[in-house]
Amino acid sequence: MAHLTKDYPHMTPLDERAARKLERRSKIISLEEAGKIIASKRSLSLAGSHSADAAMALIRAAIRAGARDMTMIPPVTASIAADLPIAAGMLKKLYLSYVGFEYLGLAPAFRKAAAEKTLDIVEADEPFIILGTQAAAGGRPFAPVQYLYEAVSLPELNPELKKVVDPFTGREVYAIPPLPSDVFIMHAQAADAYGNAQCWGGTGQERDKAKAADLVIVQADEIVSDEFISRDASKTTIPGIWVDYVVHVPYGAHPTFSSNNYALDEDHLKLYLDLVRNGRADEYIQKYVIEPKDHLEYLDRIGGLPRTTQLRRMLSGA
Amino acid sequence: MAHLTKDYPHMTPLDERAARKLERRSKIISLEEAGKIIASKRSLSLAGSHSADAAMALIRAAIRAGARDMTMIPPVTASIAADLPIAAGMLKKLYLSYVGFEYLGLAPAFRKAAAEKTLDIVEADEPFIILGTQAAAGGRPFAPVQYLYEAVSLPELNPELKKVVDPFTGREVYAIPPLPSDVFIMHAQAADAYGNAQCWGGTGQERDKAKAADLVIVQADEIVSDEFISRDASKTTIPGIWVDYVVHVPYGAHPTFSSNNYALDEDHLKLYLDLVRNGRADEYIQKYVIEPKDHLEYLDRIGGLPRTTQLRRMLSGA
Amino acid sequence: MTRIATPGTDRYSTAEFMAILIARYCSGDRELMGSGGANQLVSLAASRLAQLTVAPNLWLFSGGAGVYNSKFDTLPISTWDPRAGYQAESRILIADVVDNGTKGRKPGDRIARGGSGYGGLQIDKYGNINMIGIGGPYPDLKVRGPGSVGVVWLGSGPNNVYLEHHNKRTLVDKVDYRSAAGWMNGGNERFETLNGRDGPQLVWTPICVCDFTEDEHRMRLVSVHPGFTVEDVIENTGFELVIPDNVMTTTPPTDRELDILRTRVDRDGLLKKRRMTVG
Amino acid sequence: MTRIATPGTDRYSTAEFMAILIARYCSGDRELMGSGGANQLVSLAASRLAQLTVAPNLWLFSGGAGVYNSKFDTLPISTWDPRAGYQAESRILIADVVDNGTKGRKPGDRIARGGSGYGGLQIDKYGNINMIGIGGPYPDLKVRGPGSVGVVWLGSGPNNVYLEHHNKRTLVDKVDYRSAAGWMNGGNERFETLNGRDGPQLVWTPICVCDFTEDEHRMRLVSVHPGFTVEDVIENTGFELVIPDNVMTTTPPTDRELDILRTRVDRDGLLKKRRMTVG
Repeated sequence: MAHLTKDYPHMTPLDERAARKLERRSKIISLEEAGKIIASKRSLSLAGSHSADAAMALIRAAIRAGARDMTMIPPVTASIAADLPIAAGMLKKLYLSYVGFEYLGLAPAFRKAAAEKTLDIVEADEPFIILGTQAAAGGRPFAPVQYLYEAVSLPELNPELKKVVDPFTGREVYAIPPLPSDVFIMHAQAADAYGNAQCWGGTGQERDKAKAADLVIVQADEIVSDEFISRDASKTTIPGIWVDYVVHVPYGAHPTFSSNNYALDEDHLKLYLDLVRNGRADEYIQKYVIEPKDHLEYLDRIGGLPRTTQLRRMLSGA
Repeated sequence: MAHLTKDYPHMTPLDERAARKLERRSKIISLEEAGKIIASKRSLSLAGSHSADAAMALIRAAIRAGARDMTMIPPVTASIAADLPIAAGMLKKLYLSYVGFEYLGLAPAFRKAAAEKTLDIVEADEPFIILGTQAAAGGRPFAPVQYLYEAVSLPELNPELKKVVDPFTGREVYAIPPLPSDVFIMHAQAADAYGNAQCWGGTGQERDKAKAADLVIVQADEIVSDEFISRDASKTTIPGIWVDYVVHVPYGAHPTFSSNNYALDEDHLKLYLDLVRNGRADEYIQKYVIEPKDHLEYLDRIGGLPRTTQLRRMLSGA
Repeated sequence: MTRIATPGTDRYSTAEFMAILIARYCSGDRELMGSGGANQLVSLAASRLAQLTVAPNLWLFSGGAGVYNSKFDTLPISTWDPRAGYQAESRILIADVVDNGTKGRKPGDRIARGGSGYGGLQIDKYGNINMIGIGGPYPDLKVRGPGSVGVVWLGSGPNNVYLEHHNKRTLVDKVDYRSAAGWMNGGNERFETLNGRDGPQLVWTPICVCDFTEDEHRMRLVSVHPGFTVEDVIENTGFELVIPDNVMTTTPPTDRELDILRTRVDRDGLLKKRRMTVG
Repeated sequence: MTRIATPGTDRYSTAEFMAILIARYCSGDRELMGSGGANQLVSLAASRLAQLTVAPNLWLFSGGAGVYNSKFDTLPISTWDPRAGYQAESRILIADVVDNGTKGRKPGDRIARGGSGYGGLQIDKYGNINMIGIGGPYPDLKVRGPGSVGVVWLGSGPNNVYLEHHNKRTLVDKVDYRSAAGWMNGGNERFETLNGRDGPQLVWTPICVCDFTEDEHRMRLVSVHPGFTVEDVIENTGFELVIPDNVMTTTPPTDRELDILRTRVDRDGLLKKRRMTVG
């Protein structure tokens, strides 16, 4: 205390350190590495909307890496991004808002898991997921809501929904718990090597989910330069500083839409549904998740360049 | 009940009504009308950041229209956008985060009002304003925070900050009250006649402030077509449906910056500060607020086209 | 027995008809929000049709994509289809949607009523909606529903309910679970519980249009679509509908309505192929 | 007596020197955030200088404009100057800033420490900051401060404090009000109150650099800038600074440091004109 013993970097001129190679560190890792990281965690959160912008390549990689017993905080609506992990036994617990395939019907693996009680379902909904995520994003203790759950069944069915007295009015209101996650995985249309990621569509839940997570992994259809990113800062959905790893997977959202990039592969979704509904989920998982040795082989199995080109055209209306 | 007596529009074909002129309603009103609307309200909120993007034309119009005894929810940092209304006796109560002129010194009207106790100052700060606005934006009862106000003086000084018990941990945390406003006024670089407004800079508090307000008035440097707006939906800061009125005032943020449009008029700010510091606030208000019969005359008094052109050039670096 | 709900003519499909009915409803000149939640293709088409014909000031919202006033002339497959954002005027965050939902709408609010369509596994005579499941006690469900998503927003203010299937399994006396509050148990319970917010106004189904009685807020038949009878409605409804003495026959689509719908809103004819059922 | 703090040479200004000192501090290879609150021109310049020389992975944040990694080569007048956003990589909402602030940073977090500069009307021997006012009892203030803005974020994790004026009115034994928590009343109080979050690390002033002792967390002199003496520091500090026996003379800027600062960060020479005082 009466004698300084620490290092004080302000005492050393920049010159003496500037000799080191001045290179910005890339955050790009392989899809398989990312899968292993996800599989090593206990909870994950997702963005996207229903059958659009799901981080499917990362989900498949996590299943391949043996992900088990995870808790999922899904987007407000999810189809295959929630159903496939359930089919593959990757999830132990799910915060439910909507899992289904809309006009293609209910979600088969989800329904089976619910019936067989192999999945712990927290009966939640849109405000629960979004406000719980927002609370976690800010490290805040809970998210109070009023004139909402008083009129519905959720409080009876969801033990994570509590009551709290509003100190300003003395009224009892409901409190949604914070929903942090170990890892948030996201699909972007473009990202640079430093994590700056552009979602060209999206629902705007990406930032809160990123802030609420300990680790963020972005999969991108395309890797762009930081000069490209700097052309319009307002197009960057997630600042690179919030991102830990970037994975390059063209058509990585397949079989879901990639906003303004390529269309949903409805035929593939139907194939998935048909197999899972007929008790052949393992067959699907073997062929499309386990066996492909890398993402390119996956793309090959779903129809290769002719199919991906077709999906791109479908969205552009050509 | 056993006899239908209401009108049921679904029974009348669209054809029979389509004869009416199919024209979208413009939300554009005059600056003076807007001033009267603001002056008829009790509370107003502002966006912008310090000396950038302040809705100065609307503030001057409100003062001209005799606005008195209002409560202001300011941006997190404000200079003349808070100090001028105080100088003009427009405010009764202010939620304080920061009112000052940074490198140009403290805010003279604010300091005088504080010393003379003519202003009710709620001792707040950045999280109080932003989270209180967020709570109001969602009609939520309060915003809980932890590990923040426990360590500072705000709880002793701000009676609007309360304690609440976190139902998940049993810990006492603080609760920020919702901060709704009667009217939110905002400066935009561009808006269409239907309220869709683009802020080319901004701090991102605009949407929450709009949602937290009963009425939203946008002043815009430029009125653009809805076709222009539709070119990139992600550039629209506030959707037109949230906006009640639009006012066209080129250089309406003067003497503050208008993001990516024109620079701060530092000479004018210094003139303001000099007059107010020397007890001549009324002189400033007469010359720049009360006397100009419209916005063009205001622009004339601050130096007309030569000055505005210069301010535009300063920002473009030319 | 479940069968495809056909309007008894090949001039138009039931989905086309419903889109036109909802568009007619949107004819007021107030600034209303025609919103579409997930997969609400019919109400999305209706909003666009109304905007193009009688309601230029209507704000069309595509919930899945989060955009206002997109200007498509062919329907996207759902509101989360990126194509639902075509030439939109603005894009908001899902947190904004949640804010608008939790804030709710009071009488006199700028945005007076939603034209949103809500559907569900079950709907009851007071307009409550269940997306959670059928059977119990929870969690031992006979049918596990997909989850409540954002149907809770039916509680945020006046809205409408739109059903693609009209049968006794869907229209039940009392929902097994309540994902969204309609008029709750009728009377004033909703006003008392939800800060005075107005409740559901109309229910559109493939065979009829209903509203709710003024005091008890029980579902009441208003008009029956051409091709169906009051008896068809009663027979396929799992609770006692209020039947007024002057039930109307729903005015069928005009040629002009169909023409605008097909040439300016649904050029690919998605609504022609849409499957709706009765029974 | 208040006088301009000059470094005793016309080779560089005090503000230039401070920017270089802070840049040297940012030399680690970890992913740190160099953030600038309102008007933190010196720390903004420092972040950019560090990025260009030794810390390519540093994320530079301009608080007022809400942008990361802008690539200016002339300084904006403040972080809220739209020019602070020049060729930035991303823009965030102020709600994001608040989220990051309320969430705080724990040891081991990705974003390990901020290089943010905080200043105030008063700062005390434990690094607490007052922006509220001087005098009392509240609200009878002798000097009404501008308000606490976001200085409360000093409580969110390890940070630094940067002062443009070094005198006994600013550096006081105990702040009249606490806008931001430094080490509170010393010892472990901060860790216990703020969930274990680390406290302020360094204090930069126009005449010296200080840190805090390991256990008691009292402000301690580390180095005195050329042109000033330990006595100058003691004389102009309103509390008893811990004075170690090996106080250093701050290493002055090198020609190369000044050259890069002037040609690639501050081409208009704003830091040359900046007024800093002592006494």
